[in-house]
Amino acid sequence: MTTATDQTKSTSVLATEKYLGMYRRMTMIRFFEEQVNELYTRALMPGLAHLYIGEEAVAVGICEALRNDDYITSTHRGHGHCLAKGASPDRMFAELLGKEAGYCKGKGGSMHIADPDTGNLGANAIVAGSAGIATGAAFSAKHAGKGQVAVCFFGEGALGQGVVYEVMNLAALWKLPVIYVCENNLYTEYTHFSETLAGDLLTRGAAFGVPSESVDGQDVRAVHTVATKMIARARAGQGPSFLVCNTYRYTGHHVGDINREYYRSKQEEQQWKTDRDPLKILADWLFSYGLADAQALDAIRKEVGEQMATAVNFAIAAPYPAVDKVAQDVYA
Amino acid sequence: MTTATDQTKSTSVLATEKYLGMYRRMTMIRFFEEQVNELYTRALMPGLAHLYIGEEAVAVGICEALRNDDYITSTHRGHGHCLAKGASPDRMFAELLGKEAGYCKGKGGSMHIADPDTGNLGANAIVAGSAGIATGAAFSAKHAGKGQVAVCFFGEGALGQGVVYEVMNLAALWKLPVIYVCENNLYTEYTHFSETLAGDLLTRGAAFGVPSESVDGQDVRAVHTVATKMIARARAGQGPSFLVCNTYRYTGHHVGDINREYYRSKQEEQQWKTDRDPLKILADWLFSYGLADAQALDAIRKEVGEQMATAVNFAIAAPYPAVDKVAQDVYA
Amino acid sequence: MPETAQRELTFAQAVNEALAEEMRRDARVCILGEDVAEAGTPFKVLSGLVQEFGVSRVIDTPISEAGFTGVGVGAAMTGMRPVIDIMFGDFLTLTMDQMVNQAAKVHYMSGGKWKVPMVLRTTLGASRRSAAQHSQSLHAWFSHVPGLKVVMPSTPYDAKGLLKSAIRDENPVVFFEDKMMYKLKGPVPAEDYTIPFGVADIKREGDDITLVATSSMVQVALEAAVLLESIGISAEVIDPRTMWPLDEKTLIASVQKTSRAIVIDEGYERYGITAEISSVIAEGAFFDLEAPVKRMGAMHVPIPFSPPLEDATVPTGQTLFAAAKKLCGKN
Amino acid sequence: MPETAQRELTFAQAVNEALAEEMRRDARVCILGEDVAEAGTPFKVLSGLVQEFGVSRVIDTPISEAGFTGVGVGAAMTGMRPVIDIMFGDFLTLTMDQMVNQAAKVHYMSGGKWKVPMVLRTTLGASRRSAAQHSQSLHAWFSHVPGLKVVMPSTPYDAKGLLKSAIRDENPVVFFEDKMMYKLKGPVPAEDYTIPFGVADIKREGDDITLVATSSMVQVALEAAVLLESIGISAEVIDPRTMWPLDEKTLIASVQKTSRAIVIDEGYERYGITAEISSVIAEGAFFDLEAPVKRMGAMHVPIPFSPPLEDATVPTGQTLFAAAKKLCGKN
Ligand SMILES: Cc1ncc(C[n+]2csc(CCOP(=O)(O)OP(=O)(O)O)c2C)c(N)n1
Ligand SMILES: Cc1ncc(C[n+]2csc(CCOP(=O)(O)OP(=O)(O)O)c2C)c(N)n1
Ligand SMILES: [Mg+2]
Ligand SMILES: [Mg+2]
Repeated sequence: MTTATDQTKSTSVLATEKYLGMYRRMTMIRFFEEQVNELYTRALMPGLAHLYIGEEAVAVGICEALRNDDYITSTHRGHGHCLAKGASPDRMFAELLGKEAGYCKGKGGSMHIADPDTGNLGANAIVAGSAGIATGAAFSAKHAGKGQVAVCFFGEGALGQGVVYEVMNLAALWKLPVIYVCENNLYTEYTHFSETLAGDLLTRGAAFGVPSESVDGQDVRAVHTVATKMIARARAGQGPSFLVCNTYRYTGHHVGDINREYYRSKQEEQQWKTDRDPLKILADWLFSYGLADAQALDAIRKEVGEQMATAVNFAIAAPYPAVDKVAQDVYA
Repeated sequence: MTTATDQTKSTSVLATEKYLGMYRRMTMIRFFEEQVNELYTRALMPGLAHLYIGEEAVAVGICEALRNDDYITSTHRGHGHCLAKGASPDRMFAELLGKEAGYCKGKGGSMHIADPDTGNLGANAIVAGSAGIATGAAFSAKHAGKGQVAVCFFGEGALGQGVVYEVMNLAALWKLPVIYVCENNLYTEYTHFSETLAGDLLTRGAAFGVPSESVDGQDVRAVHTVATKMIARARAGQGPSFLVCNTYRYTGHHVGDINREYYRSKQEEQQWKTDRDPLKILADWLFSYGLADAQALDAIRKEVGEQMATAVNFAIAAPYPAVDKVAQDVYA
Repeated sequence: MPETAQRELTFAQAVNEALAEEMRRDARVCILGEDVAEAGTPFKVLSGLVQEFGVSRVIDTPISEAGFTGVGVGAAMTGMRPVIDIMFGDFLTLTMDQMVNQAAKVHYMSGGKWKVPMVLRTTLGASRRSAAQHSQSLHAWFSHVPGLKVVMPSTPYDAKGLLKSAIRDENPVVFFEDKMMYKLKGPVPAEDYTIPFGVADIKREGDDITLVATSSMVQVALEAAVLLESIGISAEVIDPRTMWPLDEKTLIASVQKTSRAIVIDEGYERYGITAEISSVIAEGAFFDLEAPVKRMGAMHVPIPFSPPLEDATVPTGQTLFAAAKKLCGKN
Repeated sequence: MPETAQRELTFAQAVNEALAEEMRRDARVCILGEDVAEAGTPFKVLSGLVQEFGVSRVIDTPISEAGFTGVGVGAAMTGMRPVIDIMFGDFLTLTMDQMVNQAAKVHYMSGGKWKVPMVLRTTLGASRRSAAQHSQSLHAWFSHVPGLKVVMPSTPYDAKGLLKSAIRDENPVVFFEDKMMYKLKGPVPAEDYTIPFGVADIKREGDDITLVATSSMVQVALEAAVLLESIGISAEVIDPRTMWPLDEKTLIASVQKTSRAIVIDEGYERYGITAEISSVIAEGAFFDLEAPVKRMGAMHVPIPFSPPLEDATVPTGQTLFAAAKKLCGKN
């Protein structure tokens, strides 16, 4: 497991701002998801949603190392990736509620948020469904020659899908600038990953010629460090990488997955929340080196909380698309 | 690379008979394929065929270690596997000519020969198309508890297909008695494998929890030794294996692939034929230990040659199926 | 349906019971799929089966639809009778090679020597706010492929009887369950019964118009029939129950009687199930038809997420009622 | 077709020329597929392209149909215009998730924000003695899916003009070439031209019966038309050219004139292309039809290898002639 080099000594104001930015972004994701759960509980949201709470450090650690014109692809559990890449919460909430003001005019919903302005090629409701798309974006990036990279986020469950290996092989052969990020949160729906994945996950990249590493996915600094290295490699034309981030989802597979004890214990959940919380880990580090105090972080949380409340209200008040919009956008 | 242990000292009459049997079987395959090419050249065969010449030691070395009730699945280049597992040449030729007397009543042809009597689940014209079937047969074998195993033959080109990794993962998780045999003959159609496969092929088994080895596929004794070990493991409930056999096809991708110099040199072809011929390697070994003389092998070749001539004539003379058979066998 | 059938089950319970009974009867029957064991699938349709039959027969798989469907094909060829669970019908895209190039063709290509007695159970249907990749009804693809049988139950009674037939069939059978019907209740006998394939069921008799409906559209058609009755139109509702084999005779005979027909299905209308069935009727009842056969299927758009948009894409009792009224010349 | 078109090319050459011209015109166009570069595909359709455009634009892939089709989708979204080569149409089974759940839906699901301007070129057609896994014609599946366009050229002229339109289209287009037509010759202008989608072509005018034919079945229909002429039946042959968008108007207008129709296609007849087209005609020309619309497609069996059996599975000029004769009441 890679550990971030301790850069305390050389920490500049710039770096502090960067880490506070990460703290803010992780907070945004956390609060956004809490609102989503609230919308579900209040029966204001159509369908279901898969929350990213507990995994914030992965999306943020990686996306903070990306340029705006870099690409990402995401999953059914995609809100965190979208926010980390720069999407704005109001239009995301609107999309979740199926409103015209949403990122996809309400046509996509929670599992299909996409946004060309932030290089977000789209969440995807097919497990491993975006592996080809991300690799294709890297193919274009290589042809365009502007140093863009693509990040393909997926859960460890996607390692069950053969297409992942097909595209890793292609990316390695063609030295495409793509980083495959496996978020190993231990469960694929209601089954522990050890029951569905044989062998050592990390070797699954190397076997296809893709350099691989794993990292503590709860430590945003560690994630950021290794991501920065892999992204630099990709930009330099040195090809793809595979990164396994060890993490955990605090809540259910989706908002309706309340009784989880048949597949994992409350104690396990509690342990992650207490000992391995990504917000707390970053906060503690900031405190311990005197880079921020409780007040500063409280201020961030307050601000983000207000932002979320405004965003939710915007979405609730927004109108649905007119029914005659249904047949638009089928063909370009 | 595994090399067969030299067992000369303990070579019994039994072992000699075994090796002569392998020599006979490899000769059958060689002569069968030469006849196929002849049928094509004489415009007696409908469609095309993919010859196994040069690769005989793989099918024979492995199938000699199998029981009759063990299963195999095969490929577009399947004649060698069928013969090695015990199919009879006359009905195979009949199938290649689309005759009623063929193994599949003429409905399958060269790429679909199947035979329950010898545990042959079928050749397959989809690259990697039989990976699932072989794994499923191993699943049944495990449930039946009679110690059967399944062997899945495929070319290295099949390593491009994700489904291979999906089923390897399943086989490893469930400890299924299946051996994945990759015949690396260096080319997938008209492209060298180094242009289409990244990384080290052998690690592609291990990455999915499947113990892996490679072997000189031109040395039937070496193939047989490692296959015997893997099959024993499988029978003992210890799960799957992955075996890469390094080999070469002497002729074209199919019988019509005559001008090959744009993808490989005549010199390369000649070198394999001269230095790495599986029949010659076995013959030399038999001679060097005095286990057989030239006369004995000549006798085998003569006998097999006559058998093939008879078989071909049978097939040529056999009638086509009546046209009204076309709608039979769609449903059981 | 036998008169004795007093007991009511949900559609999900009927499926569950069929599986349990067949697994008791035949040790070769096993289930493979994602989260089928402890979780009993996200729809809870398989709850309790792993408790009775254990993890060697109710088997959680990785997310490898192609892989475990392929394992099903091989297992079926060699003595098992696997029931493959594909959670959402949208994921069938991943199984097409195994189902179409392998399962459907093995028997024929081997000259009748190998058989593939497997069942692939999956779901269809929109209107759950699940968006374009979790709402498709792709049964038309399979119905197009020789070597496969395609089953679409519309009631708990049919679900149990047809699923038992599917498991006992010697061929690969694709079995579609509408997610929206899992909670639908209906009478289901406790005793063992099967429903043969290729026999359409007249769900309601009528004289003025034939509504041919599949899966949950049968419920929609029955709803429309009630509305039609109120304006004096007597609708016959026919459920083909199996797309292949298809009971052409019953469909044609009904339209010969009524002289008008609407075919209604939840798959995309274009190049879908409704095209085949309407062609069969238009040809078979050509001289009896007083109006063109009308088709109603899903709108030719990916299913949208937004509730008002999604609701506009699938036929409803109201839209069917309106179409039938018009076809009968009552404007 | 312009009068000036004197030059003759084979169907394969027309495809090749369309690709070469578009690659010259637009640097974003690239080709991905198995053995497309030096080998120029097993059918030699792409010969010479890698020499002109290099291995960075004519790219040999591993045998990973799902993988490289997926790469095509992503590349199309981000600025390239990939042309994906799937050697045999039978292998489309492996691309269904990429084409149907991704390519077809990206534009809609993103609310019109992302586009997927890609072409998937593939083959169809039996009678090459290639057996069940190398002979299928699976275009009906794609025609069923909103978001995709489906093109089926029947002449070298159409192949060039339609392929250029496909490459310039902003949507995913599936382009089917019949393997048996690659050597067919016909006039092809050297200059740049495109053929719009959704415009059927009347390949031969006639008054007594309409033969709607796709891909190589157009040649079969033209053959039958000659035979029919010899017994005094004047057949109109119409080629829809694109399955989606479908030029319903031209089809219906023709049958309104002739009052009889046969729809002929090489895919499986059941739940196939012929069902949709015959439904469209049966509805649109309902009051003009003097006989039911007849359908002819591949027999409902996996394509057999044995030559006499294989030949029995697909429509021919002779069988179409016989069917048309009968439909016109000349027995
Ligand atoms: C092809 C496919 N198969 C199954 C599903 C149903 N499904 C949705 S999420 C999920 C589990 C995914 O697990 P993982 O990849 O680990 O992601 P996580 O939910 O843990 O973030 C499954 C099986 C799907 N959406 N797509
Ligand atoms: C899914 C699929 N894609 C492509 C093909 C066409 N094809 C037939 S054989 C072949 C090459 C196979 O190479 P390999 O697996 O190395 O076997 P070999 O021919 O060398 O024995 C290809 C691409 C196919 N039959 N199936
Ligand atoms: Mg997970
Ligand atoms: Mg090879």
